[in-house]
Amino acid sequence: MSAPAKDLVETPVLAVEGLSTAFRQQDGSLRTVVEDVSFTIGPRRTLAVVGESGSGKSVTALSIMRLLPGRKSRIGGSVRLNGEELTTLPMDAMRRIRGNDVAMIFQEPMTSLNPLLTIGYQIAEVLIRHRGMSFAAARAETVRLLEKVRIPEARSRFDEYPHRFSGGMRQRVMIAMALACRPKLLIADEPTTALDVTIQAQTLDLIKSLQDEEGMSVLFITHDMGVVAEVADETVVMYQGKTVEMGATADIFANPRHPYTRALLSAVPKLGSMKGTSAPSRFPLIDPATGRQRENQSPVPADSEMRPRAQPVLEVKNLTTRFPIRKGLFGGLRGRVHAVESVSFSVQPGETLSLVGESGCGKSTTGRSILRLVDPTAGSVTVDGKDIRAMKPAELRRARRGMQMIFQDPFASLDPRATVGSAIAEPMLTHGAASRSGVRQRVVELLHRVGLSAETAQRFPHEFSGGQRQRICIARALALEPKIIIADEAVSALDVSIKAQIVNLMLDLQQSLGIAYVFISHDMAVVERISHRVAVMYLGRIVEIGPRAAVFENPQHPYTRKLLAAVPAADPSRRTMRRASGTEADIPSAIRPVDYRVPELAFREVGEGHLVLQG
Amino acid sequence: MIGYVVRRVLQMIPVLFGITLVVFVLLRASGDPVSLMLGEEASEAQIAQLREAYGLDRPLYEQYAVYMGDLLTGDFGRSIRYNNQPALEVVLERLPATASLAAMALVYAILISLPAGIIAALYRRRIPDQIASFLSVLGQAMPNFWLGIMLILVFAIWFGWFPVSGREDAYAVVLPGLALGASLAAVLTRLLRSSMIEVLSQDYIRTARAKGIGPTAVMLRHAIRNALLSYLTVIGLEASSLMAGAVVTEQVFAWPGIGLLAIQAINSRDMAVVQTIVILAALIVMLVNLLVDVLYSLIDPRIQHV
Amino acid sequence: AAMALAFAGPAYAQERELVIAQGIDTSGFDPHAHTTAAIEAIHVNIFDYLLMRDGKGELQPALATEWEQVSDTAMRFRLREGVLFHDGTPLTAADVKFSLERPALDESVIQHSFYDTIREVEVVNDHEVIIHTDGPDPILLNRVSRIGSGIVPKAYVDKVGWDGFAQKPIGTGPFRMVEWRRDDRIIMEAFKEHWRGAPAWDRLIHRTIPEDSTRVGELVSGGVDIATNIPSQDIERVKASGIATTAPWPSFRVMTLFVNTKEGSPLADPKVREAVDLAIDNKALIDTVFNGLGTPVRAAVTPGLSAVPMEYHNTFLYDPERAVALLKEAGYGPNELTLKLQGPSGRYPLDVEMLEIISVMLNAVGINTEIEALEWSSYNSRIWEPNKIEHLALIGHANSLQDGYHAVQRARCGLEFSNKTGWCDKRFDEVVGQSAVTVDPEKRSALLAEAFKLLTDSRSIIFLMQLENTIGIGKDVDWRPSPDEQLWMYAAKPKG
Amino acid sequence: MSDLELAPSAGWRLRPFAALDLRLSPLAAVGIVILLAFVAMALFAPLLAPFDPAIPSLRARLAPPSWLEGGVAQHVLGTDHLGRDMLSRLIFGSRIALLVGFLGVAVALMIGVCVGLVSGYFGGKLDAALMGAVNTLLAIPNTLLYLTVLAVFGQSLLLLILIIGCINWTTFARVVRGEVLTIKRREFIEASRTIGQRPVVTMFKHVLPNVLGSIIVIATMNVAMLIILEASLSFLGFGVQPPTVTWGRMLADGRGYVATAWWLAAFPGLMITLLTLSLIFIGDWLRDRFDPRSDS
Ligand SMILES: Nc1ncnc2c1ncn2[C@@H]1O[C@H](COP(=O)(O)OP(=O)(O)OP(=O)(O)O)[C@@H](O)[C@H]1O
Ligand SMILES: Nc1ncnc2c1ncn2[C@@H]1O[C@H](COP(=O)(O)OP(=O)(O)OP(=O)(O)O)[C@@H](O)[C@H]1O
Ligand SMILES: [Mg+2]
Ligand SMILES: [Mg+2]
Repeated sequence: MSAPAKDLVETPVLAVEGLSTAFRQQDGSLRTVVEDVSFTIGPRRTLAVVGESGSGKSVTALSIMRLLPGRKSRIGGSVRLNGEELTTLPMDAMRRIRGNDVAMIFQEPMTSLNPLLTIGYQIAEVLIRHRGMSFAAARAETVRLLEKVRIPEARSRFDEYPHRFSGGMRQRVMIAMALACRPKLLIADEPTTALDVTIQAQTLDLIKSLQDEEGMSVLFITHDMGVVAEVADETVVMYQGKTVEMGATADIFANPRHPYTRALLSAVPKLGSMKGTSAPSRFPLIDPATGRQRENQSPVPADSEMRPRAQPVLEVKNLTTRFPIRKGLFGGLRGRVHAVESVSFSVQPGETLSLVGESGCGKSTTGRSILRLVDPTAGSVTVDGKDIRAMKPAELRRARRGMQMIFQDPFASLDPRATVGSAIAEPMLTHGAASRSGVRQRVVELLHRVGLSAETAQRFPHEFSGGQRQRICIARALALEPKIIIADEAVSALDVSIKAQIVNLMLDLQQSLGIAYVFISHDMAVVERISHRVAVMYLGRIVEIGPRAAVFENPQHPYTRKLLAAVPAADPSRRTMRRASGTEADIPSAIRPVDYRVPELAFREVGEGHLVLQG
Repeated sequence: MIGYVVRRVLQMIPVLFGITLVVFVLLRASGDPVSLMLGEEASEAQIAQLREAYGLDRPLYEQYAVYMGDLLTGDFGRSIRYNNQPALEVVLERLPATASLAAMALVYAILISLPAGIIAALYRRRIPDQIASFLSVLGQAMPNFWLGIMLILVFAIWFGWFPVSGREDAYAVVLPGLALGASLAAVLTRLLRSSMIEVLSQDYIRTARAKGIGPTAVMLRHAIRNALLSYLTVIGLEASSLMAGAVVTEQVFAWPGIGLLAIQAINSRDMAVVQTIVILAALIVMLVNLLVDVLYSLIDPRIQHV
Repeated sequence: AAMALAFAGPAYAQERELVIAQGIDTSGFDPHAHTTAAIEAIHVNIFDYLLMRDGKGELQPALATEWEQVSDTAMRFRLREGVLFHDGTPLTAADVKFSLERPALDESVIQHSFYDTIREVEVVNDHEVIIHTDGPDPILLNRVSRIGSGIVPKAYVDKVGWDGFAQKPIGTGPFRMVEWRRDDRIIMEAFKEHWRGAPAWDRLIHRTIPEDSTRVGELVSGGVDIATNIPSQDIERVKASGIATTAPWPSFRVMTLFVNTKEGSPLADPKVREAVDLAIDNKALIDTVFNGLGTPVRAAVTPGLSAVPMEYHNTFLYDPERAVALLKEAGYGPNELTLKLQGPSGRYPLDVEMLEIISVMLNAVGINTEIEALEWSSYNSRIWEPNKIEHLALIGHANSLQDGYHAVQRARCGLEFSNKTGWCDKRFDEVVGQSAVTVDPEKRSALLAEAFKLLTDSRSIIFLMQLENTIGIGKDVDWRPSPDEQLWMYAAKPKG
Repeated sequence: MSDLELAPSAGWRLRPFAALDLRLSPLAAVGIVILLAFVAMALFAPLLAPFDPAIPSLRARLAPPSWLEGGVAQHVLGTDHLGRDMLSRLIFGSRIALLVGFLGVAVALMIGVCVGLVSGYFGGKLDAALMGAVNTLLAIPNTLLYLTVLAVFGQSLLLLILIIGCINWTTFARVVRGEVLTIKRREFIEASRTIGQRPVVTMFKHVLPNVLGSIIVIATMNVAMLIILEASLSFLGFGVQPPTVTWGRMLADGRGYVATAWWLAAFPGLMITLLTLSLIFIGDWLRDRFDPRSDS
């Protein structure tokens, strides 16, 4: 889009000057988390605030709205909305502005709506409060708003409760609520982070088209450079509570000045950056302090070309997992969730197969079925030539030595009450893999291997950052020298730069230890980096599987194409005018009636090892 | 929903069965109604005679079988203490007294805990919170018989505002209700305070505030309903302790309810009456819990019982 | 309560109401189906006996106007004429026969053991009966003037059955039962056609208030007119209230320690038993626990009982030094003997406190003690009834026949007391047996005196004290409590 | 934290609470001081008490506290209805209060936690059966259960504690089960399965330490509840055997003296309130410490 023109005549909608926010700590001292932040947003413009987790983005937004706990926080500096100073406004007047002149949407659509009130009421409330409408009038207006944010059958959904809405629809409800009074400024705090790629794309589109219609300004908070490139006219980069760089988005992307900005940009996975290669490749990383490249940047050596067909470490044939849905007086079977349906693939030693697809398409269930964390309904899973499904419990426990799992949430997958050392040692002790002293030795070794020092063994998980924890999880998974690791969204919860580090670590380990990965993710850009082969899942089925280059460069199934198109490109110059936004709100459900007959599946081979589901 | 209710009611049957068995064995093992009835002047021959007359000389399992057989035909047995009156009749005629006492206690508990809990949460760690906390601690630390005696002394004897005991006039329920309700009020206050604090930290409260809704409206329309969910559950759970507390309270206030009957029935090993009370009480407790669950699902659209 | 009715409107303004509060409720109104004095105290207002004790404990004519011994085993009673039941039917000899033969002949009736000497009640004519006994029965008159001898209308009982009668009783007494709310109140109305004349009260209400302090509270706040069992600490308070006053209300109940003298028990040695007796300072016990209310005794003798040696009343033995010496003789040095003191909790006034004080007294002569105070029903079934006293067990006995024979007869071999204590004495059995068939009062008293002495000296039962209750009486009520624990409200009159 | 090159002594053991921030709040400090005072009182009762708590004194029955008119100097807090020294009885009474409270909770805790863990972790039929038992117990009014059970088995202190434990565990079982159901879904439990850990070990090593937080909080509240329960049982004639002194019994015995000798009940009542208060302070503080959300 056009470069930002400094419009000197128009007063900015929002002018933030020298904003500082501090929190009172337990001991009574103040901790400043936002320091001297200044920026302005002109009418109809979008300003993005980026930065990693904890850099003070949300606090900035909440300070503007004065939504921070009054007794615990102190705000300094000035915030002017259309020239009116907000920081000194009486609370009553401030309340008249909130939701009216400035509106806000939050990161977590699942928790931001009151579960006990109807969707309609929660929107209408704003109208009643600020526009003084009668309930009937507010209701009519609300229905209009719901239609505007493309909620199908808006009239009938007025009286529904939030739990019936998917994440994407709830976020649209939040948007409708924010737009109810046609605010001059919309603050969107990571409104798409919690959503799937395709839903994320739809939501971004919606915000943009509404911005055009209503002519409001947007303050957009995100940590995703791809999203920044997509939406923002101007960008503010925050680092440890301070603005380190500010300017037109295109400028910043083209010519980042601050080392942190550069580090941030270098770590952004860009779709299509791997065109023409077939092997996985490490992320180039830049140190935010020095601005220099951190590690030697050789791509993973060519040895990870597809190996000659050895015996696969993992072979999955017609794997099917269904969950019964029971209802009624005697818990009769009312249907089944066909979470995984006839999934077949194999993984070679040292190979990475990625499973991609939207939330709920059965990726995790596939992974869990392979490890028999859930019992599959049908099919076979062979690890190292042994059938997992036929094993007795004790046998299975032994067999689990050969296959490990890394989970999405590094915070949840470590017992908060066990030291890091005992967490890593536990698998070895359980299997008697080493003597007690041998175990200690090995723990230290493993910690070194994932780039942590030996002394961390005595610490507790809460003393580590998310990235460090994921390293610990990887060390634990490595402890039993597994042949295969299933990584379920192993990097999705991490900040961009950390994400890149972990991906690099996984690649290094694969290279040196010859581990095979089943990499589960919905992040296409990361998948592109890490995988040898890719399987795209939709509604419990694999719809396309093949070498990564083939699938990404020559997607055959419409769903694969849609998935790829939805990924925001971290490049403002390629900002696309969006495909016609789909109004279909939900991913079709995998719930089928009891007597559902699964249709025959047929695959078409489009290239070497590149299969596409037909029909 | 109806299916759910039916299922829940059906589930009560084994529980009730278990209760009758436990109570039967315990009571039979612990004492003999005949020697109790006869007192210190009884002769041994006489005890043996009476025991035979009541069928108490038969083996325990046989007695239980007979009892259960009768129970299935709706016969709850006869009270030994009350000259062979039908036990069910003896118990049922007491039900209104205990019900009104419990209802009064509940009313107090709610009237006290609702404002107190909310204010404590709003003024967290400040004076009003501390006062509420202290009072609720006091409420929990004071055995209800003790509170009852104090209430009688102050409000009935010194001030003469209320009758000392009995349930003759309408005001009579005021003091025993308070004595019984105090500890529940204390528990509920503490609970409401903590769930209120939790709710107030939820994202949707921030959303509501971001909409420009004033603090009172946020409180009334957004926070309280959510906080009431756990409040309701606890009321259900406390139904049973309310029944238990009634035993003591009724004793203090000579309140002719089931609690008073229970003590005396246990003390005289009046099997049929104790059994009937326990069955009835358990049934009430379970029905209250069912009611709470149903109410819960009415308030919380996320819960759907099918 | 008389005041409270002023609100009820002019129509009732004249109504005189008397409210009595007791700790327990009746179990029903079947006069043969209980053994409790406090229940009899209620029933006595509804039912009449053939004879009735007056305020001094003397037997006076009631439904029977005259009686005479016909033979050793038969006694003739002449019935009062013109006596009406509450339903208006006149009293006849058939009713008397019916009422007395039930406890006498029906073994499943609770009162049976007090009437099993009666063989038959013969109807001579409408107003005359002869009671035939199995043998000579010196205390037949006692039997027909107490609990189980209330006269009920035969026709009514035949109609409604005993279970029905127990709910809606009919008698010839001065009050008739109107409504019974269990554990709450019994409402009675004056029976104006009562043969003694209409009572002074229009309504008589018996309330059940188990908690002592609440009962006192009702009394001092004017909620009730008469309240039984005023705890000693509240006596001053009641008197100070200006609304009520208190009066001593002696009980026939004598508190005792039953002693296990069976083989294996340290108390099988009479020296040890004597040491225990001498270690207990009965007076101090009464003063400490009961604030001085009560009388030390050395046998089950209380004023008002017939044929008892009163020299055992108001006396006790206390000699701790001798107790120590006796223990030494028996082979026990200080703290070498441990005795278990068992007792009920809540059955008798301050029962646990008694155990505590006795324990301290025994400790003082070098006997270690261990207390086990159980809730009454557990105590009763675990220790008392299966005769499993470990060492010493606290028990209180009333004497509802109000006669010396009843106080000692169960200590005979093979009977209840003996089974518990293990004490069995031929001579004792002999004199008690003789007293049962000796009609001559002099001889009988002599026999019983010997029996008392044997029992007391055996120390198989250590007698502690006669209980003295306190009753609270409102200032507006003119009533002197009788020594037989009855609440005979015909005798009460409104003051002023 | 030693800079280890394989210092084997500094092994990594499971240290359940090391991860906690145990800074005291002022109220918690007060609570702990009171509790410690009570514990000291219980431990050193024979040294602290001026009199034998069982010895009556005929002359000094119902003596008021020494600072009141009619008070006797050596009986600082007065005497009871048998002339026994109140202060000494209160001091000795702390023993039973703490014993009943803490041991009762300990027994309840053991049963409840085991049942809750098993029920929540394994689910299915076992869960249904155990929860059936819990519901049965919960449905019978507590007091009735205590009365019948005590009537059957007698009233010794040990039995009282055991019975209290055996009846009172249901709360723990329910809470633990609920917590386990949540924790079971956390990924570290699944992680423990993927490394081939046996379920029982997982339960005790990973699940239990994580429910301990809420258990401790309920446990502290429960201690107070049990002390009051003991008082109520004494009131109904089912208390602990004399000459053992209990606050509950003192309170129950003192109830008849509200109007004439208030100190008989007021002091034990005060003791119970103080102890409860201290436990609630400590419980609140522990809950704050265990719940990361509570102070953000
Ligand atoms: N209410 C609060 N009290 C104390 N500290 C707070 C509070 N809210 C936020 N902070 C701290 O302020 C800092 C900035 O937090 P903020 O939420 O603004 O980060 P962010 O950039 O939005 O991160 P994320 O991307 O994770 O949302 C963090 O260190 C956080 O711990
Ligand atoms: N235990 C279960 N019982 C019933 N249904 C289940 C269960 N586990 C998963 N499902 C359902 O199976 C389907 C597939 O879920 P799965 O977790 O495998 O999706 P996913 O692709 O991993 O999604 P996400 O990206 O959100 O993790 C979903 O519809 C889910 O609701
Ligand atoms: Mg944020
Ligand atoms: Mg003596």
